[in-house]
Amino acid sequence: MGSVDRPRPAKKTAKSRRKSTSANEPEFVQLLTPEGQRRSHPDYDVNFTDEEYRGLYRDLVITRELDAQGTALQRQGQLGLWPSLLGQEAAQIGSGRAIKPQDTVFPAYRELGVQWCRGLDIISAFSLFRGVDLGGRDVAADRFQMYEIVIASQTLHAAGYAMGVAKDGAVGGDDGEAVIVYHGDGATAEGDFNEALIWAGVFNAPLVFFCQNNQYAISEPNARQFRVPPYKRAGGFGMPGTLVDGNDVLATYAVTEVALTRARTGEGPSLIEAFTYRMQPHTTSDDATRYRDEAELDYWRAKDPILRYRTWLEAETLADADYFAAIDAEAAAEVRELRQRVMDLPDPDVTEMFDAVYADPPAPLLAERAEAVAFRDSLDEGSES
Amino acid sequence: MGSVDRPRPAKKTAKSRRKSTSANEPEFVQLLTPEGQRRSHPDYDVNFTDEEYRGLYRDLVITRELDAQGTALQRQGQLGLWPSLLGQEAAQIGSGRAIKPQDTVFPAYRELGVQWCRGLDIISAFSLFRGVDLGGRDVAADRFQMYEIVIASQTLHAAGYAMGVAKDGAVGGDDGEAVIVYHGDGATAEGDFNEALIWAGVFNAPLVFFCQNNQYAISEPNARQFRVPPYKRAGGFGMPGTLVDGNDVLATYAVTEVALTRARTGEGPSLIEAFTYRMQPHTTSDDATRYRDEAELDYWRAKDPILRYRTWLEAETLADADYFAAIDAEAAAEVRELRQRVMDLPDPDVTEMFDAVYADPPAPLLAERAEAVAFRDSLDEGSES
Amino acid sequence: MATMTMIKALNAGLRRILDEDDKALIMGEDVGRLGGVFRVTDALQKDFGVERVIDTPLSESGIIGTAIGLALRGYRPICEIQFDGFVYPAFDQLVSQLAKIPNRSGGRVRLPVVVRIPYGGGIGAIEHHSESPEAYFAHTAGLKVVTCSDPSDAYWMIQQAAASEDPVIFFEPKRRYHAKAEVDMTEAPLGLYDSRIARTGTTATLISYGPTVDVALNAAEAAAEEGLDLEVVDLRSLAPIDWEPLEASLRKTGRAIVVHEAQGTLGMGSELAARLSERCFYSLEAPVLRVTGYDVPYPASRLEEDYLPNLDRVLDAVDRSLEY
Amino acid sequence: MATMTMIKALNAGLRRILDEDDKALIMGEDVGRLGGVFRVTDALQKDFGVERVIDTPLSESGIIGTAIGLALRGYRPICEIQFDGFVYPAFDQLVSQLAKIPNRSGGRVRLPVVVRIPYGGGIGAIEHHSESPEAYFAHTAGLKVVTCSDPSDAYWMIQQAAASEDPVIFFEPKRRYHAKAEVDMTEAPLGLYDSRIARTGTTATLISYGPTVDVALNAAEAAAEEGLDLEVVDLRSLAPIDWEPLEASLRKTGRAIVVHEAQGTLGMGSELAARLSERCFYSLEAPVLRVTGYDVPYPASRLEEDYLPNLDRVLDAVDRSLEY
Ligand SMILES: Cc1ncc(C[n+]2csc(CCOP(=O)(O)OP(=O)(O)O)c2C)c(N)n1
Ligand SMILES: Cc1ncc(C[n+]2csc(CCOP(=O)(O)OP(=O)(O)O)c2C)c(N)n1
Ligand SMILES: [Mg+2]
Ligand SMILES: [Mg+2]
Repeated sequence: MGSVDRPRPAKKTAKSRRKSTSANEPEFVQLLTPEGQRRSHPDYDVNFTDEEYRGLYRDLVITRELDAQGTALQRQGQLGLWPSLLGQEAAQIGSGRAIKPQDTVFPAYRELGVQWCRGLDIISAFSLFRGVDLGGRDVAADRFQMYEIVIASQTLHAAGYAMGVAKDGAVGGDDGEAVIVYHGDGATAEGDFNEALIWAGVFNAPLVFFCQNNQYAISEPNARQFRVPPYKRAGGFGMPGTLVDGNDVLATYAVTEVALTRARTGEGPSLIEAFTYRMQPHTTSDDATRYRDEAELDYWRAKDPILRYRTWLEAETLADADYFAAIDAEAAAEVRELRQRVMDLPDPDVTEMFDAVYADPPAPLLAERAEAVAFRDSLDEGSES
Repeated sequence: MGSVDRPRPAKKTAKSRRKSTSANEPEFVQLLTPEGQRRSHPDYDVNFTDEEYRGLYRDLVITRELDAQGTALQRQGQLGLWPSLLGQEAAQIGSGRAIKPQDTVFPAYRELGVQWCRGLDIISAFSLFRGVDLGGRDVAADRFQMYEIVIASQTLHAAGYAMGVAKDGAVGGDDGEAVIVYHGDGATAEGDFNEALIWAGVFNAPLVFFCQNNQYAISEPNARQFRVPPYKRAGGFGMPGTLVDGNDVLATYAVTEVALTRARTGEGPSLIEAFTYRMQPHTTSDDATRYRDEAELDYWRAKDPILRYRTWLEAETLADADYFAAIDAEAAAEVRELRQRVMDLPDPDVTEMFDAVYADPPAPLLAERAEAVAFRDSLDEGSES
Repeated sequence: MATMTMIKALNAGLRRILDEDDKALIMGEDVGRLGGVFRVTDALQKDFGVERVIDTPLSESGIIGTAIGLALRGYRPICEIQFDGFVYPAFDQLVSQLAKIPNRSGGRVRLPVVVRIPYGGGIGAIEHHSESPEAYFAHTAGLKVVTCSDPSDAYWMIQQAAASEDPVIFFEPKRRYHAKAEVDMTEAPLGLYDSRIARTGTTATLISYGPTVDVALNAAEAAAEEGLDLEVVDLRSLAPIDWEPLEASLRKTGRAIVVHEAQGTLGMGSELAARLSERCFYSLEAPVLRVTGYDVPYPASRLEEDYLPNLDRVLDAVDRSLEY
Repeated sequence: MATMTMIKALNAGLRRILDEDDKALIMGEDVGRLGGVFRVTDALQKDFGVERVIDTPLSESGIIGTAIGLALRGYRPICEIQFDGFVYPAFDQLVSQLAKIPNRSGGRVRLPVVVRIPYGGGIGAIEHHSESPEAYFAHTAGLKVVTCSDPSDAYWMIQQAAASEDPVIFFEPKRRYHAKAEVDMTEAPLGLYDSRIARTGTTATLISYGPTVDVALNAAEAAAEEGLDLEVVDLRSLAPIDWEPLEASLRKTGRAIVVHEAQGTLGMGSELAARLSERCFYSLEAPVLRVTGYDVPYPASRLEEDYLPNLDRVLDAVDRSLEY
């Protein structure tokens, strides 16, 4: 079986069989090395205020803590499942902060950090994985769609939505609207993803495909999903593809900004592959020890997105110990509040399974609803007596 | 909407928006110009005996005549439908003659010429479109699978079959087996086609994707199916993609030969885009005047695959008037025989709709069969009395 | 009143939808310049432009998936699936997304998407062009499924479907496409989910929809010559089913025969028989019988007459029912 | 005799298949190193190698489509679809290809492909992980559809399915995966398409399959305390249905209640009720009743107890049946 090149300078995998593609693999876009050194790039840069630089750190840390709480709550039986983003914070915060208020986001199911960046209440992620609802929110107001479980299906929704944006004439300037859709490396093997590339290309949709390549689709490594990495696929669908260090919050910001600008100004779709690593198992149900080893985890621990960013902030004296302590305190408070809110989430009423299915519910369904309610009530009576 | 570059030297369409892809479009592989001039190519050539050169002409002419008979038979009410290949003969004969006996072909529904090249009885194409059966043949012995109507679905079957070939250890030398799958330009927009590229790539399957880009999917031009042409998609899936003049029988032979050799020797999949033109409507049910004009047809008439080949044969004195007359006579005989055989095809018996569904037919189905037979018999009795 | 074919009626209905609602879109393979392979969308692109009548890539999952996205953006797409047998590549987007997103959202999102599907056999077509997949969708909670049997219903139901806030799968019986009838273009005679008594009678009830309503009516006429007075109900809506008039009819006649083209096993007839047997238990003089396609893939066209329910098979079932 | 869970039984069955038939393959997402998300294929890749136990791309249409190609090459693939709700992207390859190619070929091609699908609810999962899509497949001519309810059936039926020359959709009730029971590993107790009388009785017949057989048995036990003697039939095969024993049971008891998780409308219960009402018309003392999931998308997990048929709902239906 073929292995896919991982853009690791240190530990490059065996030569792949990709004779047909260009011999010089472009390096990924990186603005901050794992050691916390700033690097420059001919095409990409960021220009933040000190406040904004610090803000990114806050986002990274709070997201990590909220996510860790997801894992903890699941272990304590408060959630049915939790898909951790640990390790992918920079990919999500970097891209998430490049999104403007007028843009619309189509997430997969691991995008807690993006949701956070949008300034939204993240409780919906927890109600979903607690099983009290199916993740419904006011998506129109939020401009952040529902989490999507069926791999790659949201990429077509995003393409259609972006076609609608173009149809509305809402592209064409700096205040134009763009759409960004998040998906995994595994998703790139699905028909829907490739059809979405087709549609976005043919209709010149203002859409950014943001692939978090965390190197696994549950247990399966990249080599099982593709022979050459996703960013290379873009060209064959008529759009630019960019490979970025997904553990570098500055670089992911920079490339996403460029891609979103391209979309909002009417230049069409593009694809970003953020090369990162999922530090936790796929979800709390998964046992990752079956398919990867400690050495690999150690290798990626050394590339931690938060560590490198903090190192750099410290070196630049953009933040001091007090600041870091304040953020930790804020994160702790966020987590405390979240815990409480999750545990307070009320169980749904039996009627909730009937009431949202149709705008105009048919009579037979209303009869079933009445039956279910009567049945529930009869049990309640039974238990009371 | 974006238009897709057509590799027409004369009448290049407006600049496309494909900024991301390389600026220098490779020209398609051409060994014989529309005027019948041989051209050389750095990577591709053919080396036929005179007999073989003449044989290609015979294939081209007979295929065209058999196909024309399909159209005629449909007009006369003898077939329900006919999808003509007129104009695509070179793509089919060139590729078809590159296929070795041990190879396996997965056709779409227009591959009469390929079927002819395999030396198979082509009656199955006519029984299918007459509606007396569903196109069943002894596909294992023929190494030519059934015609497939559901666009792109056969590309996955071919990928799986090719995985099986590799599993059998039947690749690796000049006598290795290869698999070739035929599909249209429209098919490249389907999820299944793209998944087939994934699978072929990941499993290094000995498979050639042969795309006959006849520039239309029914009424829809290329620009509705993709933003950049199919051959460019190959690279993003880790395989070589080649664009060839599909109206040049020598060039299509040459590129197919290389791709099949690559497959049979274990080097993996590749994709060929044969740029051609469908001279007839999509099928006999279609009205092509609704979506294209005479000027376009004229333009393509001048690129006729048989005319140019005959011009060249004459110039090289590889064949003379007697030879051409003999081929015409042979084609006429083939056509006469075909006509007769088509009209003699017996109507199926009612039992045929039941008997092939399962190897082990369940009792309720046997009861339905008995019911249908009894019903048919009762009607027969009724009509007799 | 105007006399027209079902194709013209659908075309007129779609035209009115596009006229009256800026957000309505038509999308599908070949729906633009060609006007669809059946010409149902004839000239609509010319008159409403490429932004409203969209020739799509050959990608059915893409058609439904992007229609969902467009609906999330406030559009009201009317999608065409070219033939019944080509709806399956879109199945995931239909049953996991179109059917479920509104419920997933807790009712905050509505997806007013119509999916038009020419369906059924009897036109001498090749494989995959004569399927009757309605039961797959009627079994799927979150969808509504309707079908027209004449030009008047075609004209009105397509407009009602487009006005629905719920997703509607709209089945068009392609073998009835060219049959002409009168259409009253001033007012809808019935609601989208109402069944219709196509013929009143007392001996037994024939229940059908779409392409076979005509078969049932012909059978009723033939039976009348033998002195049998058959009632014929055109279901029109397959999900939800308009149970009350059906039950009333059965209580009157005591006998029912369901007629449809789709495979018998788990076809619409099974739900009809199951529920009516339950609801009209004491009224039934005979079991609910079914005259349907056999449990085989749709056969080669030269066998389709043997496959399809026809007048003789329906009358035979009526006889069997009366024998109880 | 050995005592084991359904997961272990399936694993043992698959192991035996791989052992005995060189052409048998296992393919699916995460079936290799991980052993499948439920560990049904645990250690099989280690023991049989990557050429026989294949971790596939995340591409369900690809899984079924390439399995068809492999079968055309002489292999006998056993595909895993990771969860019920993820079978829909493969729907076209399942219903238009796997189900139809053998018939298309005039019987010259056989496709011995097994598609394993863990299905049903009751495990507190998120959306798309608790679906019961069996009716879609049972409605599809050309497929066979079976399901096991205990480790013994799991062990034997998976082997019988793999031996079938016809394509088999093999539904595994995931909420019964961990329940242990004895398995006689020497001889298959029943054929693949046989139903089984799980409990004999005379008062009424409960008909069920897969995950709810246990519910029916528990209900029968509870009813026994009230002096009711319920018969319980485990269908095992959903397509074809083993009608004769069912009809015999109904002729004996005169009453039937079908229990399943899937939506009621056009669920298996509708075919069972329709056909049994027809065949046992004079024997039925009450209409065939159905206790099923409601006609809504599978709800959030905290509501699944309200959605799923349970002992109380079954007993309630028994009471209603007896009231006739
Ligand atoms: C259509 C579909 N098939 C299978 C699954 C089961 N599944 C859930 S997540 C997952 C892996 C996804 O991998 P990737 O796209 O890389 O995203 P990641 O989880 O790594 O973020 C699989 C196979 C699914 N949810 N949807
Ligand atoms: C899945 C599917 N969708 C739609 C159709 C209807 N249809 C038949 S041929 C065709 C166009 C195919 O175009 P292309 O792939 O370019 O092949 P060509 O006919 O030009 O050879 C369409 C849309 C189909 N057969 N299958
Ligand atoms: Mg991943
Ligand atoms: Mg074409």
